[in-house]
Amino acid sequence: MQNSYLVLVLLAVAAVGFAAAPLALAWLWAKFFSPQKPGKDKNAIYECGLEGKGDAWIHFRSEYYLYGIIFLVFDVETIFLLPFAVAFTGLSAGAFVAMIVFLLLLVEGLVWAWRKGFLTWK
Amino acid sequence: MTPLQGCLLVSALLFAIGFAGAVTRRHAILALVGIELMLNAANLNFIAFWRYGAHPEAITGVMFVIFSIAIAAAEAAVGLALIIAIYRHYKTSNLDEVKELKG
Amino acid sequence: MLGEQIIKGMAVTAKNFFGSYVSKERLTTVQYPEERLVPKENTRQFPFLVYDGDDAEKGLRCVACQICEKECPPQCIYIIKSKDKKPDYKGQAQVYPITFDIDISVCMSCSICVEVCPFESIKMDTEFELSTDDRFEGLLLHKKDLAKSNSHYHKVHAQDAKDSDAALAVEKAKAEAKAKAAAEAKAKADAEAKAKAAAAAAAAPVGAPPVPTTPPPASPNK
Amino acid sequence: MNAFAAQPPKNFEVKPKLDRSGTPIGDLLEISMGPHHPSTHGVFRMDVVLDGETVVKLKPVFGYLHRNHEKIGENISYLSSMPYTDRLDYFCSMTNNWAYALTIEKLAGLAVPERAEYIRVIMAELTRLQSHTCLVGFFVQDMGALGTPMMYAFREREKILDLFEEVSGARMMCNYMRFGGVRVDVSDDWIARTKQLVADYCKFLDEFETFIAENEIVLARTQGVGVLSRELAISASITGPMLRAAGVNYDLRKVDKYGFYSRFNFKVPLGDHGDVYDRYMVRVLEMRESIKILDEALRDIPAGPVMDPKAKLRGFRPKPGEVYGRVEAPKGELGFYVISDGSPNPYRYRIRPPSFVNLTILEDMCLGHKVSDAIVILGSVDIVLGEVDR
Amino acid sequence: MSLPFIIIAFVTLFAAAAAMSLRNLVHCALALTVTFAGLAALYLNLDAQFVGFAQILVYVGAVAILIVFAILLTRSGDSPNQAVLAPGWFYGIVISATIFTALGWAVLNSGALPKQILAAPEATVKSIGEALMTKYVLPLEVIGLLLTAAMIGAVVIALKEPAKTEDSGRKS
Amino acid sequence: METLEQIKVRLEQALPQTRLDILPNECPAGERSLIVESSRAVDVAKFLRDDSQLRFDYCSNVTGIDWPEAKIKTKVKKKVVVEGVEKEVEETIETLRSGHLEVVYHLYSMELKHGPVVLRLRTGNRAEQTHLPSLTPLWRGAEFQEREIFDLYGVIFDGHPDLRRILMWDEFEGHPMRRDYVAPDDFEYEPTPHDEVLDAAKKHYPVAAQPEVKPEVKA
Amino acid sequence: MSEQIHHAFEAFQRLTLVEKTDQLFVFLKHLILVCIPESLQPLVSGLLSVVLIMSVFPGIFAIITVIERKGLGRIQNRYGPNRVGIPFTKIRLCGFGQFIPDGIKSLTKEDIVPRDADKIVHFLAPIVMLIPVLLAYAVLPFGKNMTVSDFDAGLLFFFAVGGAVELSVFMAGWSSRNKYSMLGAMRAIAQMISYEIPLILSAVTVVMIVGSLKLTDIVAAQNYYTLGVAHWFVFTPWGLVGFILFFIASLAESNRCPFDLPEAESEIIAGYFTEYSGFKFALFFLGEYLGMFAIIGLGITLFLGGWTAPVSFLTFIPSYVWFLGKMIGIVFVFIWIRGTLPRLRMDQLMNLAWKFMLPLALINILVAGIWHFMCPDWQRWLVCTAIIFGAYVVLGRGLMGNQKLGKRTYRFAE
Amino acid sequence: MIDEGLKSELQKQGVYVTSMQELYNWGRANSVWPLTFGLACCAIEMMAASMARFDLARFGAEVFRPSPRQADLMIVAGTVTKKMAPLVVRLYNQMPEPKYVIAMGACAISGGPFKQGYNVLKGIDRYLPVDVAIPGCPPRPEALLHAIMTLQEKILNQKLTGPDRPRHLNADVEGEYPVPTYGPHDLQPSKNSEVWQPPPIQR
Ligand code: SF4
Ligand code: SF4
Ligand code: SF4
Repeated sequence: MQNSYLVLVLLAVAAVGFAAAPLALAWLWAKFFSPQKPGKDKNAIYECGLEGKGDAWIHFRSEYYLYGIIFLVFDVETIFLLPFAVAFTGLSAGAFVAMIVFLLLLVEGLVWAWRKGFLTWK
Repeated sequence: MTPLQGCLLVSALLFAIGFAGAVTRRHAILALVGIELMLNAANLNFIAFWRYGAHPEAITGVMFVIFSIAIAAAEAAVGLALIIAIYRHYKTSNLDEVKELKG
Repeated sequence: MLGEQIIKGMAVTAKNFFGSYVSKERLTTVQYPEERLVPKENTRQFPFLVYDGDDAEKGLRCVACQICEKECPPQCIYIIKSKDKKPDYKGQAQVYPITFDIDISVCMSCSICVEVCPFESIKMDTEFELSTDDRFEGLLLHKKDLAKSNSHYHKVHAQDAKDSDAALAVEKAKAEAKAKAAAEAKAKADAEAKAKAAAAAAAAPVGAPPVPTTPPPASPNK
Repeated sequence: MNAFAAQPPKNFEVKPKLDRSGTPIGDLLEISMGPHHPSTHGVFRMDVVLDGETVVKLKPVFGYLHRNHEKIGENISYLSSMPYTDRLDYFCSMTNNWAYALTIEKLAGLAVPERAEYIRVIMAELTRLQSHTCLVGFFVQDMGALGTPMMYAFREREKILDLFEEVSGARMMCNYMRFGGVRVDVSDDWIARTKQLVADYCKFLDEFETFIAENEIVLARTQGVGVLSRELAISASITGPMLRAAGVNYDLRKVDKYGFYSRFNFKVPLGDHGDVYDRYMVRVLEMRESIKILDEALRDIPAGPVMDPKAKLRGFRPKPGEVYGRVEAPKGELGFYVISDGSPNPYRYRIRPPSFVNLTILEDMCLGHKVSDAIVILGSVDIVLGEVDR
Repeated sequence: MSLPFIIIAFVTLFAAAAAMSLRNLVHCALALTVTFAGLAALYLNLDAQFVGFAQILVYVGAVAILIVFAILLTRSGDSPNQAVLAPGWFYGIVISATIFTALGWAVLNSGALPKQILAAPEATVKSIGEALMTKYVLPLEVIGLLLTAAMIGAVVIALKEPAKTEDSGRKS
Repeated sequence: METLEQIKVRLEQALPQTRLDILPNECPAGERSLIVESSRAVDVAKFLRDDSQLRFDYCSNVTGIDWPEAKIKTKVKKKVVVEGVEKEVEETIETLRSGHLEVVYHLYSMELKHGPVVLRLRTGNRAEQTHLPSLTPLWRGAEFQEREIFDLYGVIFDGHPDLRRILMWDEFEGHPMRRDYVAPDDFEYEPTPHDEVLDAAKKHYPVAAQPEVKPEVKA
Repeated sequence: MSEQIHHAFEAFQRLTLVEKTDQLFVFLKHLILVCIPESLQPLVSGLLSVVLIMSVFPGIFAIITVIERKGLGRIQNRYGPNRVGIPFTKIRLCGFGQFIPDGIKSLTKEDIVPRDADKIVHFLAPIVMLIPVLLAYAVLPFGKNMTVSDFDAGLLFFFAVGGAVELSVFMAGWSSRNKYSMLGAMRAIAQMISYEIPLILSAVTVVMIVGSLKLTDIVAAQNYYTLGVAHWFVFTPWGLVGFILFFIASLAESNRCPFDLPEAESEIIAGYFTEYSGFKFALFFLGEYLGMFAIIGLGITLFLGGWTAPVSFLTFIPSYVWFLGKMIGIVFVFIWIRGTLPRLRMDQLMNLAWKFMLPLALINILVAGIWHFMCPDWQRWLVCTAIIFGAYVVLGRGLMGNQKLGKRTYRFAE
Repeated sequence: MIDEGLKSELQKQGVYVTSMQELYNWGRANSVWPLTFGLACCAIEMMAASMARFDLARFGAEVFRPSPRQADLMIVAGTVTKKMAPLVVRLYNQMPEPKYVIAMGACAISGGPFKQGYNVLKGIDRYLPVDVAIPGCPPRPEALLHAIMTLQEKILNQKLTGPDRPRHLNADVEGEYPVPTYGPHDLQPSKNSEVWQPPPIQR
């Protein structure tokens, strides 16, 4: 079992390596041949050619959060749904109904949000 | 030190870190994060006991953690929503300031 | 039903995709530089100066009247007139441009200079491959760059060139007729005078050798 | 209440959404779209204030392509201005030429031979086809399609440009019309090929329509977006397809009957909703009408000269006076206002650009919509910066 | 106490400490994500595959995002310019150190902990599923209720209806 | 459509104490215009817009014109008795035209499909009395055009909702479309200069370059 | 040792030729593994797999970028890149060498980090992006016996790591401190989380029928033939709908047109990677494409029979060829869609996810349940198709009809 | 005297550098991604060049990037007004090295037909180093393709090392060009004399 995780570690390392190696190469190239030339404008933030005004780090609207919540709930639901689905073939119809009830509970929340218009992006 | 003890120690440390963060940081979200960490520490304990405990064949530990994750997620959602609401009300998410404003 | 039109739209693109392998209609690319579009009769890019014959200096039609210079909307022609004169195609003595510069970095290819030129001497070329990294000298065309032969003109605008040749021929014919008339008048006068003289010197013997009159060999090129 | 009462200009105040306690729910994000922005059709800039993704304020900023057409026009001769008009709305040089020629003809009382008028109509309608085709392509591009509609549009445009190039010598900057006629006559062969093109154009329009017109995404993106009411459209001097999409029947080809438009049989499509989709469809339908006009014009074109013999190329000095001439350019009413003081140069040379005026109500149309809509709405106005900033 | 365990544990704890102490809140959130991922790795290390992956799914994929959203909704992500620590921070640290000492002492000296290591127990998804649908049906439904309630509650709290009268800017 | 005279009469009836003049136009199209006192402009415009027979609901074009102070020569035929014989003599009279800025509105009617009526408003002078009433409240379409005139000519429209520079940048000084505006001199490289441009360019290439031209030629 | 090699060879020998080509890579790996000491075997085995993945998929990425540009070109009636082939030669290879100069250039490009940016996060974002994306490959069955690690909860693993991509997108957008990036990042997260749910739910149906989260099991469940036609799940009512949902969701998850709002060029410049230059930008590109391949691979595995052949007489073609072929085929459909459709608006995007796909996916689960409980004859086909089709039509109507969208007629004035 | 070994070593290094240089230049030349940047009429012809008929894509240059960070080539296509010039320069500055500028059309080169306008910049080369200039108003799409080929040629002939290496490889040369500011009538400064060195006019 542990060995199969080894592959994950290797893959992760490979991913980092795959990303970092060319970056290192690019850095080396910049070091030896094509020097970095930072500047006032170059390292300013791009804004359609204008000088930047106002900050991008602002307070965002709560819509995003709303979707986050619904997503979270459904995400959590999947960790129940998946084991159920796996065991489904061996289960009785009663269990299926139980699951449907569980789903309906969540759907109810969804319907509520829909009704209240929270699912409409403003 | 047995693996179980290792796990428990890690969990304890995590708990302590979470606790320290929760009580020392001013920002409400971080307090919530601290609580989240403490919950996770508890989860780790469950898993460790299940794995190294006396009755690993009973998957109670695992089940417990699954439910715990669900509850923790719900808690996070509500908690963060509260913080957002507080922020909107008091224009700060600094716990002490909120306390003062309220008082 | 939702998605129906999307599928139809995708059918259109698919048709174009597969069509591009079979029909020219759906693969309209002309692979410049290997392939080129057929040049259009009237295409214009930048002006050039037409000269007749082989000598750019001698055959230049332009008489430096500076009309084009004045009319050019962005004022990108610069002409300096000569002080002396030289004969033009009609044989009249005319001034000619010493300097004739066109700044094609300014020229807007409007062909107004062509329209206003009364002497059929400035025409539009079709050359467009002029990109250069030399922005100052590379894009300032002097007289020697601008002067191009009539045959070049024929090559780029066949019909136009024919018309303009015809117009010039008419002009020339007119001028010649005029000149002839003048010459004839003169010749008449001359002849009369001569006749008188001849009558006077009738007795003198004629001893000049005949001039050989073999025609020059036809040029193989033309 | 007078139905045509002018809408007072919007009071440009930003009101973010507030909750009960009066705190803004989110910060407003000020971003500037343009001047370097892929879909502002050039160097146009909109200073947009966003609440989330919703536009709460939008200020158009002009002048990044202010090329001083009018000033230059006052310093050069009447004829020399002609090539400059090409560069106003650089998609539609022919109609620009015509508008200017028409104005000067009015000023100097020049007549135009019949054949020349026919050629002008043909050129103008080809221009309209070409301009609308491109607009439709751009417009779908603004909605985020990856250039394919635009490629198809430009594919067709190239064909028309070929025709233009053949007669006038240039693809875009035709500089074709002259006071009292047109510069070059067209050949019979050209007319035959134009007929062919016009016949094929319907096929292209059909294909394009299946491709885009009823596509669900296009419908969703355009219907009900950027609604412009009839009253506001009139009050804001909107012209062209945009006005007709708002349901106002005002087409200079019918109203002024300039050229020989009264001889042709065509209709003016009108929209009922005044939204982006209507603007798009009105253009498509106008193209179909243009094809009808072209059919007739190409069939009936008489023989004859193409220049008024009275017209002078050089040394043109109209009598003192002033005149305003206008035509229905693809984008709307293109007018020229010229004051002559008897000298070779106009005393005042004013261009009334349709897209510039049409932008007046950009903010009104965009408020409350999303950023993405703002782009599409701008696209549906169909601006060309050469004309907006001049 | 295998090497992987030690490494993971170290990374997790380090990230946790970072999450609780960095100035910039977004950095905190990112560090927290690493903590969650580390915990998942610990679970995997403890042969609890399903729980490990669920941990990633829920915590890294959802809770972290939620926290990030919450941060962006309450503070723009800049480092705060006043003090980040609550007034009584010193006592907090002392208390938590005490807790840790006590717990650690208990863990290390407890005789109740089983000493022998059994073979890795089976907790396949299937068995979890079966258990879930039989023994744990009731908790499942309760959780469903809880989640719905939490969702509705959180939505209501976070999205208090904007005051109707000032609903401008929406309509043009 | 009614003729301009009819409109004028009706306007004068509807709005007494309003001075209206008709500006003749000699060109063949003969679009004459109505010169309106600026103080009454809004009322006149409103009448034109709202009158049921006129309904000029569409303000097509707004133009600014600069008329600097100038001597105007008009030729007048005069009968003079010279040496007892009456003779017609043309005489040139020079009048001094005071400088002013002018704003011209071209009004059409979309509803009745007629037009145009040309309205002219004039400022007192070109320096400080450059205020005119804005017609933007009546026709939204004038908004940007009036802004443009403000930017390029310097006419200040009272009552305009958003009078800022529109084409030039905000730091810009002066009004470039005025006839006496001097454009910045940047003809440093001008291989084909003419007339004033040549003069301007010569500043950058002082006479030093002159000898290069062949001596017998004058540029 | 040699004995083991011998054994391996023998086992290989016993296979038919078809199987031999199929199992070639498996055999080679096996061969290498038996040659090295036992303790190193897991490491080497893992390394081999990783090396294979890292060479094949980025390679495909490189080629796909060219194919995409050429394909779009063809859709748009032009050639697309067709001049660049092998360096230093005149060989043009129809332009398939185009990715080489692109790569060289992005390697040697200057790397700009905005002054106000959060430099560390800005640097980490592209790297972090690659990790979950590559991890996802661990569970994909590329061919027969060709799964890197076949977890019991493989599918869950895939979704779990897939969810982590959002974070890197957020990191990129937030750290740039650019308004367009920020908008792009927020859009990206909102979009990805919204479409993750339908993605998972549409997969749940398959899990219900197969009864396993193991991807190899899922493929195996589809690897049998009736009348020579494979039992892919896409050939069932719930499977078809599941596949369509999965397909749409995977378009959205990989930020492809018409869901490319996070990098919507015509609105927010380049979205969350507006401020990235040089190779970091290329990494985002790579990450996005690899993510797309992975998710397509999953879609294939779930609904299109993974590496199995559609009809039984085509089974002689090696399994990995089938897998890659199907993958590239679907990528091509992605490209095709990209060449056709305009993009949605943010609210429409969310509506589609929450008001159309999510309910449909839930109904689909119900249908899968019914499918399971009904006896396998034509009736269940009828019932299931009716339910799912009805739901589709109703939900579709709701989506379009709510805003009164549709064809219009126009007036004409004389 | 250089001994033989060192010489061959140097040669080897030379070969190495040369091939690297060639690869580098080849890579850059065949992947010039332009900035989506249209200013006026010429931009339409630039678009036309990327459309089906002319297909800029064949040169691998159709990837119009909207963000300067990812672009290599700035095609200044159209009239640069004084109001726009600072933005053009800033955008150029924001592009990463190596970067190239094509001045497309009369306006971009010299102000073209509008050069007499009070708000028109008389050539973008007053502020930016132009690599290739395409005359024409507007230049035909083919002319743009020709310019791209000219640019490729130029890139292919650049040296990687040595004193005549291009600007972007030289650490001593500034990477940025000063952005002019709006003055009361004109930009300030009205030109960047470092970049803009017109020849003396002979007249
Ligand atoms: S084509 Fe036009 S711009 Fe060019 S030189 Fe002739 S008149 Fe001048
Ligand atoms: S080109 Fe023609 S118009 Fe110009 S100077 Fe020569 S003769 Fe006169
Ligand atoms: S060069 Fe000509 S076509 Fe190009 S922008 Fe200038 S005026 Fe327009």
